[in-house]
Amino acid sequence: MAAHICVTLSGPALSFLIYENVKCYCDQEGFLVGEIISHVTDTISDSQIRGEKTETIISVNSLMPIPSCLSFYNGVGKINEEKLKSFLKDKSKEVIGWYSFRRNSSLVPHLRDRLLHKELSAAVPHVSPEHFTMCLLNTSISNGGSTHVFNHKFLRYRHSKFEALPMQIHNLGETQPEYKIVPSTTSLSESFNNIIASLKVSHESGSDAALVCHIQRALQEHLRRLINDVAQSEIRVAELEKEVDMLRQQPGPMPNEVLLPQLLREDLN
Amino acid sequence: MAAHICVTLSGPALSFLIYENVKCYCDQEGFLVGEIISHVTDTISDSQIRGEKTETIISVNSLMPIPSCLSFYNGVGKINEEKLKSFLKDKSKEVIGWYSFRRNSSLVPHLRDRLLHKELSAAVPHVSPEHFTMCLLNTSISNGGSTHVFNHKFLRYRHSKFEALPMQIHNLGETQPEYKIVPSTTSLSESFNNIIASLKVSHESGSDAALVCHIQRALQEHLRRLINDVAQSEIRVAELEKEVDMLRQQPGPMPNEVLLPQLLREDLN
Amino acid sequence: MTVMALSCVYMAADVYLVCLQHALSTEKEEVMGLLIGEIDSKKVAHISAVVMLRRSDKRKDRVEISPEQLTNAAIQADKLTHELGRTMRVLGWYHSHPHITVWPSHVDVRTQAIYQMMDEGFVGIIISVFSEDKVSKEQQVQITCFQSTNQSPEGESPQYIRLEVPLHIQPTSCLSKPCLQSMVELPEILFQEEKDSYDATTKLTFLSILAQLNNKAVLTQALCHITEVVSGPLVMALEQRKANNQKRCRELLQERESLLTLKSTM
Amino acid sequence: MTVMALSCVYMAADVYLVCLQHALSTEKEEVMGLLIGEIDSKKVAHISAVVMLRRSDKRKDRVEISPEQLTNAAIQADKLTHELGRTMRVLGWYHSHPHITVWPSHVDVRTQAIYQMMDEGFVGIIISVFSEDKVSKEQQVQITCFQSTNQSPEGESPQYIRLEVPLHIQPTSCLSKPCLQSMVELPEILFQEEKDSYDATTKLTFLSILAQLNNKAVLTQALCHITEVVSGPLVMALEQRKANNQKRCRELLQERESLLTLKSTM
Ligand SMILES: [Zn+2]
Repeated sequence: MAAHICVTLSGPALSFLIYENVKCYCDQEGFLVGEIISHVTDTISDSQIRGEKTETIISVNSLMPIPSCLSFYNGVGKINEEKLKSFLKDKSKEVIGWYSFRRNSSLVPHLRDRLLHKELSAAVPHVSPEHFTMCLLNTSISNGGSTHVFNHKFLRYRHSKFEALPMQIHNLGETQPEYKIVPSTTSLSESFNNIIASLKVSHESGSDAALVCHIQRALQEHLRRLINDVAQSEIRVAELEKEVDMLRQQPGPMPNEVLLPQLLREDLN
Repeated sequence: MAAHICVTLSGPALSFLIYENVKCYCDQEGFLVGEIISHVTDTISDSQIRGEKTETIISVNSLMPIPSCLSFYNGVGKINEEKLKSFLKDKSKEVIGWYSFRRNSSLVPHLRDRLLHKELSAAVPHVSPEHFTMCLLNTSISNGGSTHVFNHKFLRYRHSKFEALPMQIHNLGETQPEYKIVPSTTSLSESFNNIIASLKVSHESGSDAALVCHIQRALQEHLRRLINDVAQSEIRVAELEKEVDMLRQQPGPMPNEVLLPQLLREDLN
Repeated sequence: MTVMALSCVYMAADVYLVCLQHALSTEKEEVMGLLIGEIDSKKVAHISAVVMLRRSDKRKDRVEISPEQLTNAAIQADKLTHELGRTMRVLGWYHSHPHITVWPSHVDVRTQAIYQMMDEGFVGIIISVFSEDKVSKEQQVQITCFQSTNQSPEGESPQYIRLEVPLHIQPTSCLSKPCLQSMVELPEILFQEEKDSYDATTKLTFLSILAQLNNKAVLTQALCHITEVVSGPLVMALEQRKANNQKRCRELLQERESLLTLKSTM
Repeated sequence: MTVMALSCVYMAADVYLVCLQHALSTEKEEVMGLLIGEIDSKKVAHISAVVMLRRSDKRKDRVEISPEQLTNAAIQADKLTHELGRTMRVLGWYHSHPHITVWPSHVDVRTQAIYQMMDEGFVGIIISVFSEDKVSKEQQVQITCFQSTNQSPEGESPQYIRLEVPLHIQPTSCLSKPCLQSMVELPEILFQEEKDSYDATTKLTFLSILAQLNNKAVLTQALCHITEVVSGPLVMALEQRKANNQKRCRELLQERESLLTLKSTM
């Protein structure tokens, strides 16, 4: 039974992931949000044998960066279960992997990455261990600083070794199969689906083309409202980060709880 | 002003043309029925120069075979204008070329073909001389009679020499431009267009897909009736051909009018 | 040399017309169908009708006839037996080679060998279409007739090679009704194939509304394409043929009249 | 060496996000857009906003900015000048290189040279996307910054070559509103492009009903595709970002509270 596995990523997901890494000069870690889609298709090989091929698609559609000041694993990669739970809260169901960005480093998993991967995989039981994905990213500058290079790779742990996974970025230029017969791997948010469903119901007469235009207009309005909320929340977070940062730096006794992560995070590499 | 010319042919047109040639063992001639479509598209070359490209398409959609016993040109290729007119009758407006089929001969125009081409072109004024087309066909047998080969080529007369024209057979496998933006070269019969137009008018609600299915069903009915008429006319013609043939062979004085073509048709090659 | 199960094949000209028309319908896929007729006492096959087959498997190189297709063709052969008053049966198959040589591939030769096990007289026909010489602008159609024969000695694993079978394209006085009916089957088959592909998608519960809209648009586009590229030209060609025939009848009636009056005055 | 019109370029991280997102939207075409910002006294360019451009000419290798697009971008720059209180103007352009190297082609270098004639500080940015190493499965994105310089001596016909300009991707504390607005422009632009292509066909009087049905089906399919591949993922990514931010705010507020109560008890 041939099995085929591939990571798919939307353009926005990848660009936001890389944005997190250029947004500040420090190394960066976080969780990959999305879903695992398994689809069985029959195959008829040349020698007439009917077989089945399971196609597993690890669809990454967004991310949850871990703020640099907050950490839930120690230097060796051992995680603190409660801290992780409290960080993920209700989102843990949608976590399908994690990422680690380090400037000027190769995309080979460090010892700590290997341990952390297994620990995190165990902490996210709804994803089978061989589907839990690690994304390594790096960046470097060349040609007199005129050119920035960003490399990234997806790996998984199987048969006690890490193997690289093929990756496909969904885009308008992909060769389109005529009929869509597999579950869409560009998973769409609930609000997106609700908008479409409601419009479809209220749309009896008129052509399909008109329906799609309605859907598009409704989505643009939704996006307009959304970016206002995002813009405000961006400013709010930036202000609070600065404020809390100052509070942390102010002289005076520091509670253990806040200090601990810093101490334990001495880098192994 | 770059000009591009090409002959397009539907599958049925070509198959009926080759059928005429295998239908009996004699050489075969006839007229090509269709239309000439000229379409101007702007071009922007790499060097930014805006230009115009005229695309001339010689669309062959059916044929008018000349019964072997009837002829309207003499041995040298000189045509008898009235006879041609009386043969073509109202169809002359749709004639865009002619064809000549000879077994086991090369596709190089004989002297008589060259003369006949110019004469016929002059007799069909609605087609400009450089668009009037000649189609040469041949067939040969090889590999111990197991394999039949059919060759065909389209030519036109321009700048006082015959040049071969590129040819495109319309079929389902052609790479489709997304939007159709040029006049369809698969010209459709009036009845075909009337069926579609009437269905479109009566079809307000319901999807485009349903409309196309309606159109298809109506066309199939039209085709069913059509093949009954064709089948009957085929039998009728075969009977009359046999009957008249016998009358012609019967001893007794023959009117000059019937004899003449035979005499003049002694082959030059 | 084993005794030839088939000495030669006579294919009616109108059968060749239908097969060729089917082959010319697409340059992207190998179309195929079954040949109907009879084999006389001198082991000569006479092909007088055609059954076009649906491409059960759209993958390009898979030319394989399903049991259902064989039975359906046998039924059509029986119908013809009554209509024509001659015993008709399925006696061969044809398929197209768009853009490639007319010679059978090793898969073709093996497939043919399998059919010959069921019926030693079974004949294979291949039509190569859409081959052109870019320079001379000459285009070519080829049709070849073959069987398979096992060239490896007894007991060893079979090595099938092509066996040339002489083919005569037999002139016919007129285009037969069965052939006309097969011709008109093509758009019907293509429509059904497309609708079945679409219907299969409507059963997929996991498809989003957008995917469903997409699929309906794909269906519409495909049906328009078939109507414009297959149905349209077929209507045009048949209407022109009917007009030619009617015109020819009028001319022949006039000639008959003039000949008869001439004879009567002698 | 002529005096450098531009010493180096600072591109805000959120500007890079928008350009990258635009580049990742299609691997079949080179997308392009204009860069908005200001050049300071020390000839350092600061890019803080983006204007995505429609592909006026769908042919792959034609990257060319029309006068209308330049004026429209200038208008947007003015709007930003008021919003941000800093003089904003169009100071460069970017385009994508899907599947090919990041280095500018000779056409790119020549186009850049022409823009520099109008504004010597005009900067060119290229982003190469969709390049992957099939064996290691590593994928790569590259961004380069360049100007053109004429290497042939005075009086001879110009020979333009690439001039490397140092590029800094400047961390930003937050994702700015103008950048968010540009991001949301993309589906709008793509939709408009598709609808305009369709509308153009509706003006062609010679089109048959079948061709019209076909074109409407093509439009529907294209719009579904844009909605599913561009709008959908953008909504998902932005909704997730909003959720992350709100969660982060709650955590920070808690931490601030615990720090303040701790301080007050000292
Ligand atoms: Zn084959």
